Amino acid sequence: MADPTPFDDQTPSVSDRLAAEALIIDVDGFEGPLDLLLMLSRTQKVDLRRISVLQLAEQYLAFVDRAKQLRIELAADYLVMAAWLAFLKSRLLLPPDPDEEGPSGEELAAHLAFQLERLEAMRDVAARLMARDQLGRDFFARGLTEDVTRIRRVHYTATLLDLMQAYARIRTHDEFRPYAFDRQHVFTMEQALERMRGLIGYAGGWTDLMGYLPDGWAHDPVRRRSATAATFAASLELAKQGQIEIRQADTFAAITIRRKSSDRS
Amino acid sequence: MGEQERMVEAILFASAEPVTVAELTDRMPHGADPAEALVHLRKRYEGRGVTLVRVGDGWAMRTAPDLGFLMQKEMTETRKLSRAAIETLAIIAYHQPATRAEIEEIRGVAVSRGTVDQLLELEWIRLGRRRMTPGRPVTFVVTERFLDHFGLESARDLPGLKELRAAGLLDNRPAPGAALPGEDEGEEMAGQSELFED
Amino acid sequence: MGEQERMVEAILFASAEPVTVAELTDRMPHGADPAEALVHLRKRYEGRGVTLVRVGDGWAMRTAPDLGFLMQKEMTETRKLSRAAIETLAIIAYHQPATRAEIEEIRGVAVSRGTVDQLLELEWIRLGRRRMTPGRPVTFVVTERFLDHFGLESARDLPGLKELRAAGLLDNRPAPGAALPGEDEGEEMAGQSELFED
Repeated sequence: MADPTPFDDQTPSVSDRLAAEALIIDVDGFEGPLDLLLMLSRTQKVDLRRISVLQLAEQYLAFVDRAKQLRIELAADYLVMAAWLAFLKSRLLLPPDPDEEGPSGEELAAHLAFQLERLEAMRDVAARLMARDQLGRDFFARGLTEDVTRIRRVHYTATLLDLMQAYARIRTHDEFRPYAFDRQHVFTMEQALERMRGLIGYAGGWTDLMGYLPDGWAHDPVRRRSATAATFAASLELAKQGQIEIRQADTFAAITIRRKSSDRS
Repeated sequence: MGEQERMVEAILFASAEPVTVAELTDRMPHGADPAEALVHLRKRYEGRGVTLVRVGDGWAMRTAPDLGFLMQKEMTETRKLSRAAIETLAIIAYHQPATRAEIEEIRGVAVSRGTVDQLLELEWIRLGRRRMTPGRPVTFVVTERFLDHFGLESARDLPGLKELRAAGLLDNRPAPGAALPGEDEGEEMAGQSELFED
Repeated sequence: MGEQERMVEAILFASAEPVTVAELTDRMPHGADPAEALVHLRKRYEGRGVTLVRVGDGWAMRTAPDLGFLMQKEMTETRKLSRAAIETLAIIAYHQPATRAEIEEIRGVAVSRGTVDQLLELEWIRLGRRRMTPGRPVTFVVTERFLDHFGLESARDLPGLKELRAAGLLDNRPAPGAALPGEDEGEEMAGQSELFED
């Protein structure tokens, strides 16, 4: 910052230079390139709608140049904006190329002016909003609030139908359902377990599993199948619980079980 | 309304605690006379939804005592009776007087204390006479309130098994090949209890 | 003073938060018409130390703003909002529902997570519906608490809203060339943020 090297073609006055440096030192204070552009635009002292975007682009590019000279690192988005403004500048200066697609320089410039105007408008209303009377600062809510006590009352209901369905459910000893399938020839594993638990104590050595089928279930094939499956499943369950041992000498041979001796359990 | 009265009103409104006259004098502009303003304010709030009251050394605004009911919010929640409760209730209704052991036997599971308590609280059941059996267990019977709630004249009006079936509520598996048409009801019932109660 | 007016007065007086007409109806005896009582009450409190204000769907009692100087004691220290937070808040209020991309486009700089979090924490903004554009971005809207804090009846009463709208400054004007006709909004936004973010 020692040499008063001119950065533009004309030598700046001392005050200009101080202003420029102040600007640069302030760079952290800017909320991005658009904010910086808005600040620069103020020096034009015109309505943002009539602003010279070309002039603004030059100001911005000069700012970036100065920052480089002063070896101030600018965040990448400031550089992206500089590149874009350089592009815009060329579009604004060169006569439009009829073959080129995309928006014209004027359209881009108009949009930038719109963005600046909108940002300024938002700044302005934000300030007006904050200047309003605020709760807890200018006006106040009730200091001593009275809470509403909530009294909760639970009202239980049941209809006669509920009652009758419940009773029907119990009488059928099963979940009441409109549809039920026939379980008359089904011997459940629970039933088998119950039966075996009672009997296993009395059986001394290895006994054929088929001997545990309940009375009246051994002849009818349908009943026999169900009872066999249930009894077998129950024996596995008992074996798993460590109460019995199971043995089968050969494939399709009779399955025999015996109580597991207590000293080993 | 005087400026001072407005000030007192605002301070008392915003303050969490009663405010003394000295404090008011402190907070208000020099030369104010809060005592006088308080007199006016008190009169102004007479008979209103909010009143100006003296609390100890201070003054405070309070909602009118007769409007206290507005500060309560009653919430009624309607809940269905639990399955355990409705089943227990059904058993008592159909078998009354019923002991707890009987209920448990019919349901096949233990009856929790909470379930019985809930029914007692609802006043749908009450204690009946003790059963003259060993241990002299208490029995439960249904109440007037129960009959009222379910629109029954007496517990005898409860539909029987036959009617439950007719209503489709006891839709019990006409087991293929099992129940032959013309089989008499009594036997059928017996068959059922064998099958489903164990 | 009518009984209903007293009730409304008491309820509003007791609450620090705005109370809606629906809530008033709920709490008052059956058949009450709080809307009418509110009209009378509002008139009654005109020019007083405490006033009845409308906040969104609710009604609240608040001290008159010109008496704020008396309330040193009740003043709540509010965290100073950063410039970014204030601007973000204003953009959401004036453009709501606003997506993060829209906020960033207007400010020309990325919105930090902390800024949005701070506003959410203050309960001045909340999430609105998702925008039905690719990526279904969340939107932000201002809350009733925001209205209450800034003494606004509704978001329509924001200062300068009409002028901004008339000047076309609240239009969602796409960057030229960024969006070809038929291209959808999501891509358009992406095009714009490319400009100012990297």
